[in-house]
Amino acid sequence: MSRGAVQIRAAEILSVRRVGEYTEFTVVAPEIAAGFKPGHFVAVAVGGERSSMILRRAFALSGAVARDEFAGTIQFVVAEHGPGTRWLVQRRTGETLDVVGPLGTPFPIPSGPSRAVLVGGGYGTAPLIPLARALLDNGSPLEFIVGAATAGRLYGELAAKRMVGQLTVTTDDGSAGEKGMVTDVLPEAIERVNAEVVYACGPMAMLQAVGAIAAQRAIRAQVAVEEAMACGIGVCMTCVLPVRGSDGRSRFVRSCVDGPVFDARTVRWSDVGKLPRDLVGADAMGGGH
Amino acid sequence: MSRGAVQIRAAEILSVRRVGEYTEFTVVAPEIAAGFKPGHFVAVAVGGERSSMILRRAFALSGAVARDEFAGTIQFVVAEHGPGTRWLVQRRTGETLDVVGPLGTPFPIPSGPSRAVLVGGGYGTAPLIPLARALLDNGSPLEFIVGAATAGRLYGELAAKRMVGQLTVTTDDGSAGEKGMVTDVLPEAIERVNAEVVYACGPMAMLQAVGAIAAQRAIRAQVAVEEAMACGIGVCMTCVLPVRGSDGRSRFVRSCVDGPVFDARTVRWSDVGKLPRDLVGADAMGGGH
Amino acid sequence: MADMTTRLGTATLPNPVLTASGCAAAGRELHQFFDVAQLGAVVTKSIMMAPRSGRPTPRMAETPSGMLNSIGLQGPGIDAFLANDLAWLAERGARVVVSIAGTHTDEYVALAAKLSGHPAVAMLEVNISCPNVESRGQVFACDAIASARVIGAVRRVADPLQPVFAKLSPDVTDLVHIARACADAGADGFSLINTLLGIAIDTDRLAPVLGGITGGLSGPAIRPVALRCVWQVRQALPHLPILGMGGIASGLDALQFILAGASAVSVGTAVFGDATAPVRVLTELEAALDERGFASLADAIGFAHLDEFGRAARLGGAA
Amino acid sequence: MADMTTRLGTATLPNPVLTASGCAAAGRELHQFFDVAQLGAVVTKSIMMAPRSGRPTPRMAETPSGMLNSIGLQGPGIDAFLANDLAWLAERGARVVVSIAGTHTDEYVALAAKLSGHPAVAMLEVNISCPNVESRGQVFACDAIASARVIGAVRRVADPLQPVFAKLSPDVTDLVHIARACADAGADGFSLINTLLGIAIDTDRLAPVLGGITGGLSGPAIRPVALRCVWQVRQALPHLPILGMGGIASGLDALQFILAGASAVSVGTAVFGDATAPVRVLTELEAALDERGFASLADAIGFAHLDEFGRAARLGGAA
Ligand SMILES: Cc1cc2nc3c(=O)[nH]c(=O)nc-3n(C[C@H](O)[C@H](O)[C@H](O)COP(=O)(O)OP(=O)(O)OC[C@H]3O[C@@H](n4cnc5c(N)ncnc54)[C@H](O)[C@@H]3O)c2cc1C
Ligand SMILES: Cc1cc2nc3c(=O)[nH]c(=O)nc-3n(C[C@H](O)[C@H](O)[C@H](O)COP(=O)(O)OP(=O)(O)OC[C@H]3O[C@@H](n4cnc5c(N)ncnc54)[C@H](O)[C@@H]3O)c2cc1C
Ligand SMILES: Cc1cc2nc3c(=O)[nH]c(=O)nc-3n(C[C@H](O)[C@H](O)[C@H](O)COP(=O)(O)O)c2cc1C
Ligand SMILES: Cc1cc2nc3c(=O)[nH]c(=O)nc-3n(C[C@H](O)[C@H](O)[C@H](O)COP(=O)(O)O)c2cc1C
Ligand code: FES
Ligand code: FES
Repeated sequence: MSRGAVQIRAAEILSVRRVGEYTEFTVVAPEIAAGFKPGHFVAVAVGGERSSMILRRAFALSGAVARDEFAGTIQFVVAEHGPGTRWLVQRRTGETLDVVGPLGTPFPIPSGPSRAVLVGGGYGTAPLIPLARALLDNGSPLEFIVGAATAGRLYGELAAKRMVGQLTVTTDDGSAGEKGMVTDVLPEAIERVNAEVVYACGPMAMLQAVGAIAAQRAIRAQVAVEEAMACGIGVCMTCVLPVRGSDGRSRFVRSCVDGPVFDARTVRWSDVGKLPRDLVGADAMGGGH
Repeated sequence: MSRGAVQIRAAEILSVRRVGEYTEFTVVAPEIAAGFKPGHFVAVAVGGERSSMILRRAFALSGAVARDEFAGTIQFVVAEHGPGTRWLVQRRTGETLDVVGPLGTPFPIPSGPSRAVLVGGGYGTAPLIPLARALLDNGSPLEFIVGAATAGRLYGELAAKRMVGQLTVTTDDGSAGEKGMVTDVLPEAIERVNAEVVYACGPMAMLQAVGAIAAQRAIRAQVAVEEAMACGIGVCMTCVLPVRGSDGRSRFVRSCVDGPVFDARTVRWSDVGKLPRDLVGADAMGGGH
Repeated sequence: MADMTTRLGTATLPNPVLTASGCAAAGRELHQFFDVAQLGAVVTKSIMMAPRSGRPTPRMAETPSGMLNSIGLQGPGIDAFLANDLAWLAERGARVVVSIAGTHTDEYVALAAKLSGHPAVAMLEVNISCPNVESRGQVFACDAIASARVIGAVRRVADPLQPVFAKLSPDVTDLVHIARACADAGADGFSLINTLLGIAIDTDRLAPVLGGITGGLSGPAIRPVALRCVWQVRQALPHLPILGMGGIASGLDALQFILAGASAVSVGTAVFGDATAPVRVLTELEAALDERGFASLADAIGFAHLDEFGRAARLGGAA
Repeated sequence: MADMTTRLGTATLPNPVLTASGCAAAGRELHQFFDVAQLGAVVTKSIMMAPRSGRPTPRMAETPSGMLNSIGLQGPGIDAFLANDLAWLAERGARVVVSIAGTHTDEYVALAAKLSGHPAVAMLEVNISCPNVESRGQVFACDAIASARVIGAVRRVADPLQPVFAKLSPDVTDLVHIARACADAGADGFSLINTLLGIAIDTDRLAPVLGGITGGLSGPAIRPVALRCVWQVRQALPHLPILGMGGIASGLDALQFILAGASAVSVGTAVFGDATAPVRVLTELEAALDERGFASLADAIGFAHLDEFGRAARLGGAA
């Protein structure tokens, strides 16, 4: 039996805080905190006992404090979306959650300093906060771009500002920071810091655009994607993306274990939701489920 | 549109109190309280939003205070049984419940004084408390018998004692009152008060035995039964009992609207759970659902 | 506000939300919660010629997001139904879909004849999920020939102003085959779906929960199966209207059925948890259509089958 | 403590709780939560001869107490499976039920041949819920003749020490008829049930949620249907063992299947919500049998079918 993720059936909620349109949870989960690396996510059961919602919901960890065996905590941020997240944002301090984690493959962090731009869209900024901390600890010069549709959907600007001097905020409607999209300001940020790598998390379209900008400049982009997941632990094959492998051939790859962080160049963004004919095993398709 | 039962989607819980092994709820429900008569029950939704438990749970009302349009309250008592009642007993003051009521046909109450024995088994005593009050208001001399398997499952002895001098308590295990069953002491109680009628609520076997004792003495027994109910409002036909009609013929009769209170003589106790051949329409059976 | 009128064959209903057979009796009990004439129609409990006792109890078991029932078509018989239930509904101005059931073809025919000419009867729903005594108890709806025979016979004697809908069972290998046979026999449309056959075992009594052993599964649990049935029949027979049902509890649930191809919906089991569910579903459905820019319910029917061009054409009038 | 040993044909398993095909991959990922050798067996994702990409996303939709999946049998092909997955399971000392799938009879046969003689393979589960390319894509499991042909052919080439179980689809008119045909063709038992065909419509995109349009419904929602299938097949073919599945999430759920006639159970979708579900179900089932006075699992199998005399005889040894 190998140890990786753990399930904590009754993880106490230490605090629930409204942050703009989001709800930020701090939960006691020492075993999860102990294994945490930036980019990891957790899977949270929703709806309580006998809920009709049988699947967990995934949330990127925005932080973890691995104090000791009893007091380690994790943090994540929830945007109300459907019934599962609606249930979650109604939880209160002192109640418990059933949480599994840490899950997924985290962001690759170079062992030495590396000039980087971090790009977060909406709650996608969440996993970039602990990532920024780790990169700074490495002595990496950073630029941070935080964007959202509107001011209330920004996350982590303050934390980002506190850590990194070079913060750019954008909103689609101009209600905070510069009016526009994160990708409008990304090229300049890359130049300012002379970046070797871009890290990004946010909507798929944003990740694709970030990947394209990085590719133009021949630098890497490590992006954390979001695909609907049934199991979150690699057993069901629901969460796949078409990804080019090191052998040059593309396959449907599980974003819950082989991701959620991918090198943007390897993801075949335009084929997401399609069945490209050159995918390994596409020739064998014809039906069956 | 005729008015009968009402649905209160967010009835505030005014108090939750442990009473022995039971949990007693007082809930703000002015429209239900206004229509309340002893023997009425309510149907309570369980499990919260998106619960997999789609049916309501039925509880006899143990009281109602019809103060005014805003403050009327109802009371009922919950024994933890399965997942629905487990969810209920975990509710706290200030939370809300979705309640429909008043439902069912209440106990018939004579317009003048009438000598009566009340027999409650377990939480079956609950609806007899307000019934006793109504009968006393009529000037009726009463005997009250309260029984249960064990002391912790007695309900309402104190309230009963306060109202009626003549209270007999029995438990199967002798942990409180007399050791034995309510039916052991019923004949004497009937004689003591020279009863014209017996009112009872409790397990089916108890009701059948009470009915038999009353029948031997040629007095009436009005008993409140408990059958599994899907709708509680008379539309689904799940809650039926074989009952003899005034025309002498027996039919499956809905206990949620035509009951839960029945004249014990009319219920064909030994045929509950069977399909007696002489039932109206039994000849037409052969299948279909 | 979207035009909610819908057509089920020759019947035009002011809105597409109905009750489901067996889940609303004959409307009287629901009338304490809302005016039943507000609905598209009241679908009454399947009625047979003679009074029927129904099955022994227990008659229900709650299951995850669903329930099993084994009522066994308890009912008063057609004459009492006409005198009491239908008369009451007619007085209230409610439109009525009468569900009829039988154990042989002649019983269905006799029922249709009795209902002919009754002005409150907007439509007949033929519940063929009944054991056919002429075929060793095989359920009509599981056999294309038996289904077609009943539907054809009913269509011939029924009032020409009363559309005849075949209510099909999902418990078949090839639903479209059965639907086609009914269509060829003259069905004016389909009610989809009846319950799925299920069982629950009581782990205390170590025996089946239900008196009748098996029961019919209904409620949100079966919604994906019901939607699939609607989808398939719409795909195969797009010219015939469908009354969709199976686990509808909200306006968005109803919208799923409309988009999959239903012209109207029945709200069944949801009534047990919320007596006002049919009117609530109607209000929510209306709002959902408005939000999505549909000028009418008709524009939304079967929308999920359209390709990009079809979609653009249909939504052309909308914002 | 009750003796939990169970027999599936010639295979004897230390306990009756298995994973379900497609819900546990090949056990490796679950091994971080519990030792997979603790289970009765690991049932692996259906494998085919060649690598398969599976269907486009979205591949799942949550539904009330269930989910739809349209994975499309994504997999690495039998050779990679043998080299990586089966080897890994064998090293861990896990018993393995290998699920095989094909698009024509020959593919099933070739797979059975490849698996012959492999000591870790306790049993073959033949997933015949696949479209048969030789029969215009009709699913094998929906046709008695096609089902029997596959099962017969597999039984002939398969290792005599590996029982061959036919995994049947509930989406048929007459399950017992299909089961009988498989039995006559040499099936050593049945896996009941595969998913039900369903659809979900996205009310924002106004189109089907799933990339594959239809998907398979699983989870607690289908449990009553699964229990009915187990009940019917047990009733008709009491001498053949059944591996029961469909919505099992607790020991009492599993007990329902055992009482209805299953000799073992697979825990599928429940794993997605709780990775430790299979071992938890096992612990709970053991406790439930003890509480009810069963000296062995075997005594409980099919118990709910017994009449009073049969019950007394079976429980004779108990308190
Ligand atoms: C790796 C990962 C990290 C994520 N991090 C965050 C985060 O930090 N903060 C946050 O607010 N949200 C995050 N999400 C999205 C979050 O999981 C969904 O918003 C949530 O599952 C929606 O559940 P619901 O019941 O409210 O909505 P519904 O739409 O009703 O959900 C129905 C089903 O679809 C799935 N689903 C729906 N939307 C999404 C989605 N966008 N991504 C994945 N599954 C979805 C649900 O899990 C559920 O099974 C993340 C998703 C993934 C995969
Ligand atoms: C008219 C009436 C009055 C009642 N009054 C009271 C009361 O005052 N206090 C109290 O504690 N209980 C009362 N009950 C019983 C109570 O309704 C059940 O205990 C409760 O429904 C069990 O739900 P569950 O989810 O905990 O159990 P489960 O057994 O899991 O319930 C599963 C399903 O079976 C039904 N069911 C199970 N047991 C019963 C039962 N005994 N009677 C009816 N339906 C049942 C449930 O409603 C549910 O639909 C009354 C029942 C009726 C019909
Ligand atoms: C208690 C009950 C009784 C039913 N009786 C009938 C009936 O008499 N005739 C019929 O055609 N369908 C009957 N049905 C099936 C429903 O009309 C409907 O087809 C099915 O329940 C699916 O819809 P739902 O999930 O909204 O309930 C009954 C369903 C239930 C739950
Ligand atoms: C995501 C997923 C993938 C599945 N893949 C397979 C498969 O490859 N082969 C198979 O025979 N059954 C497959 N099934 C069906 C399950 O093995 C099982 O029969 C069904 O889901 C019912 O059990 P459950 O409700 O416990 O999941 C799959 C089910 C799910 C949910
Ligand atoms: S979510 Fe199940 S494999 Fe990724
Ligand atoms: S519970 Fe539905 S008719 Fe009584």
